[in-house]
Amino acid sequence: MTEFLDLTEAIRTHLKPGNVVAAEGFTHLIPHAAGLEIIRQEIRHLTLVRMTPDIIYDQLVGMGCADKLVFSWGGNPGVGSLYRLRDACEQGIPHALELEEHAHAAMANAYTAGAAGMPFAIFKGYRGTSYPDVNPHIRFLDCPFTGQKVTAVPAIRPDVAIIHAQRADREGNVWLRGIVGVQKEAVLASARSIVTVEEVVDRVDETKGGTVIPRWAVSAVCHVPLGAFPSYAEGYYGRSNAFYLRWGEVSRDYDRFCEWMDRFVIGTRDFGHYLLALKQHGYV
Amino acid sequence: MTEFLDLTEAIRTHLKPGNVVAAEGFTHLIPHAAGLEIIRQEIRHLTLVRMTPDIIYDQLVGMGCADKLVFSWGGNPGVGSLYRLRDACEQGIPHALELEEHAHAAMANAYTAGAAGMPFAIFKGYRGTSYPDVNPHIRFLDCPFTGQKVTAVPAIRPDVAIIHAQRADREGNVWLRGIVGVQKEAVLASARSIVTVEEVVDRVDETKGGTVIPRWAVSAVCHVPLGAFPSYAEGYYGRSNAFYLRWGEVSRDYDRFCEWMDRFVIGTRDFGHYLLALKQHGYV
Amino acid sequence: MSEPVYTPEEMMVVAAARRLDEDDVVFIGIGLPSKAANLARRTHARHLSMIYESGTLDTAPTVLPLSIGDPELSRTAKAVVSVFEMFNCWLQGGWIRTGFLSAAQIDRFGNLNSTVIGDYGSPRVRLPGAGGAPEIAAFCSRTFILLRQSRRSLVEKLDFVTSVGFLEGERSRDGLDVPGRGPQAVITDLGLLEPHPESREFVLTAVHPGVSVEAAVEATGWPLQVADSVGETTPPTTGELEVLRSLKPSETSDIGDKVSSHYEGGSE
Amino acid sequence: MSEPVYTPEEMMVVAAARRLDEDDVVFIGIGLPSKAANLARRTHARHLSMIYESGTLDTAPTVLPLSIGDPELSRTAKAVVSVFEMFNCWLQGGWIRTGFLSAAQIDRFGNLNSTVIGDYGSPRVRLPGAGGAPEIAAFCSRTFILLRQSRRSLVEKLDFVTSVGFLEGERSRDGLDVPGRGPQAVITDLGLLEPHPESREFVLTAVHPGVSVEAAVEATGWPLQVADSVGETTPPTTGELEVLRSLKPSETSDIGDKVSSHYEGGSE
Repeated sequence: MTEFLDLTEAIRTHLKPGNVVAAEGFTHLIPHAAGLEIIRQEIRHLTLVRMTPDIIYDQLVGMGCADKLVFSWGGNPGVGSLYRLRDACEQGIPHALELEEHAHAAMANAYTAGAAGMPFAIFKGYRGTSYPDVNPHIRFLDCPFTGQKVTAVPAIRPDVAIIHAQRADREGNVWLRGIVGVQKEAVLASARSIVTVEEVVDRVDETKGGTVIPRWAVSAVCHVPLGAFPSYAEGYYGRSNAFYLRWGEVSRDYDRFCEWMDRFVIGTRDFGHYLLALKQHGYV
Repeated sequence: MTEFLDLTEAIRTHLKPGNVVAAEGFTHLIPHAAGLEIIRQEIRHLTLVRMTPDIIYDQLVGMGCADKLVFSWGGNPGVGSLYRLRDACEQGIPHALELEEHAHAAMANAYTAGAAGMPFAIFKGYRGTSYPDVNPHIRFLDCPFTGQKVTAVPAIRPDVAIIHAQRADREGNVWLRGIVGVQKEAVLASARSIVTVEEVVDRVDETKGGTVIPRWAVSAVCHVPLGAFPSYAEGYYGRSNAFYLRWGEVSRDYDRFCEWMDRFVIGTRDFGHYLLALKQHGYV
Repeated sequence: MSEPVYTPEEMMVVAAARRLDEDDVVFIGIGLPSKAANLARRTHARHLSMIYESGTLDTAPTVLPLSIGDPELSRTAKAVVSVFEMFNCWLQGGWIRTGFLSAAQIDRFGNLNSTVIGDYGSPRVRLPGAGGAPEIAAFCSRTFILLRQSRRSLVEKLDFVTSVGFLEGERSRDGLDVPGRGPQAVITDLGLLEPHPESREFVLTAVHPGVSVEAAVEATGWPLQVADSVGETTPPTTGELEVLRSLKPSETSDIGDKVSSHYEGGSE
Repeated sequence: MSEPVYTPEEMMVVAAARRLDEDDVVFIGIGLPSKAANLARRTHARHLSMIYESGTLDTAPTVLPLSIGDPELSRTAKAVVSVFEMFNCWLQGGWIRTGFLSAAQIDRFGNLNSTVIGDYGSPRVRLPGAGGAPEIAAFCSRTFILLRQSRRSLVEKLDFVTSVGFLEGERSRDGLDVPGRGPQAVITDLGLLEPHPESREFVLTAVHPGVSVEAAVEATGWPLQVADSVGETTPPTTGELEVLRSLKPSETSDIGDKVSSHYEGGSE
């Protein structure tokens, strides 16, 4: 059942060096606050899993928290490159990063297989592409009824899932609405889960829309308003497109990146102080 | 794209003798009106697919429309037996009925595989049971990564899906809310689909909840108020538990069943006249 | 204090309800299991999460549903999911702690038949079939079985295995690679059967008040083993009976007026 | 009548928009495809259904999204589905008619690379990777490819095949058992390439106004075949340009005030 913890405590309790971590969010509801807390606590040797690693994964990679990245699209959406990810791949900065690379369809299926307790998923992807040549986790098998070839990938079963949602009730039932990506599957596929929320309310349900993840699938809920910034939380605040654009400048050079992270992340006590510092310096 | 048709025309256009038909509904939103129209048009040699065949499938079987039934639970929910189904199985009345029998998990997976264009589905069911002994469509295969054994069933790909929903907009986008069962998967798995609705409105969307099935996945929409009776349509009318209980009496004896069907179904022009006749005789 | 009067069915339901923990997560079908869970949620298990296979997660019906997809269940649920998600993620994924099962036949290892009586190809009685039972039996962490005890229901050999219990006993279930630990008790109208820790054969461990061990053995189609010390079930309390009897079935809906307004005066 | 002035990029977008039918169902990414679809929906394709891979079905943004998961997309969508459903049921299930693709590299058979430049293990340039492109390429009934023409982008041999076009040409794609018919056109800033009906090699079939055939051949990294009769694209109309230029990007959100109200005066 769910514990209500502050974010520092939740990360300290549930995230260990070497863990497989899926901090998911498909453009919407990306758990930035939780990601920054991992950096503050200097938790290392992580295998980071995410379909669309963006700024927060760029930061984790740049700060050396990740040994491996499992992903299907690594860019700054609508902007361009993730420079910390590129430097890790192209030049091993700050250290080499192992990649397990997929397409979206493969990862969505692999999460669902993980949530369903299956060892693998089947779909029809990757035909005619180079991916099976570079990823040994892509295999093929024959339909036992028709003989047709299908594609198989292993299930994703993280140690910890981290997501951000709009609301939780006081028992720890979580409610999210809008673009839901693979968040529910990631939570159900993981041994433990941390959910940061905008608001804690008396009751959540689906009668006016949205999706509820029941409390017994959630390990910890943390009340972190604005916790998805610079991503957005539908009904609470919009996406800071300006920050995504500025990240391109901040992150392009490794030294400038380190300086920025030192000042705003390592140098601040928690997410609230980080946001206040960003505000003071005109980032929000 | 969607055509708006009256129900008689929709069944005549889309349903042919020998078709594989999935008229789905999991207690809620069962397409009774459409099923009765199949009986009126005396369309035969159908393979009927449904997880939970209840009264309307009992009627189709009793009237000799079905050569085969693919199912996972065949009873009158909360009441007891489906006597027409039992007589077909136990005594070949009105003629022999081929059964392909599954568990719910298998059928839910098989529909989803059909919707996804896969030839088969994998899951972990049937272990230790007698089903693989009597159903050759249950096979086992090994995970290509771990060697673990998983269960396989063929995808369900009906010729026609029939469902009932609360609303459609004037372009044919369909909206349903409440218990959704496998209806969306059944529509997406089928070559053609007929949707009966309570109401036609200007716009449907999910902003206040519910699920939209977009128009390009729907072949025909028919405006049939109360079309799920004796099942229910959340937000429109409740379930006629009384009719489910009375069906036990009406259907127990084959001759009484035939007489009832003659009077109320064959003897009425359409679903509206059927309901009026039921009302006249105190069934509603 | 006068002893409350109750039926054998009420005893079964109360005994089943008591098995649920304060914050249990329970997968239930219609009938006695539904009564038991609703009783428990109104007595000792206030934080019980009830799940019906129609897709309703954490539902709180104010009346007893007639079907697993009763409107009352979706109206009061925290979440309603597709049947695909229910079976794949919640059940098979291992997120449900407790399941209730029933059947037409049970054998000494807790395997169940709800498919056919007689030969599968030409059955004497065609039963409704599997539904969600095989997955409840395989994937809930633990299950409880509720059924009325007789030589017709507790049989030497099943006509068909719909849902697996301890398979052939001892550690044979472990070979199936399913996460659930299997049936923890069979609760009947006569008493309680629990699996022997080694053989996994169900053994009579308690009888309900007024029932003799001999009557329970007599109503069993296999040579029922009896525990060294057979307990007696605590009878239903007045409080339990009051709550149980206050559970009303969901009402039928009358669409007569709607038929008139939609279709009288000439449907086309 | 004076000729409107326009950029090569505007010509590309207009040419792409014209390819969409009145009631098309189109899967789009950010950038030029998004502009093309939004232009089409505001001109000749009023019943166009736009789908972005974040799960928004039949969306009607009033502004151009910066990302595929822009709030504007979910706010105006008829339905929002999970990424699992989007890829499995809608794309792989064959329910999307038209897809737009782009890439860093294309070869003569319309195969695309958006993964790496150089060796996969030690890339010269690490690109974002596959995303939904392989499935769009395989499962949409037809695709159109938009990219700027140069010897760096239209290459003799891809460094990596991210998304399949006509594989090795002729009927080789048929052997993949994927439902989509493959890329129907490559629309560049110089002109139009279409597959030869037999060889499936992309051939120059039209140039944009003011572009010579030689310039298009020169900007291609393989010996570009030229159709017997090369057409000239109809330039953008004043109406098309007006609509296109009226499309505004989605605005950034400012959370400054919210930061103050939540966190000023001491977060714990």
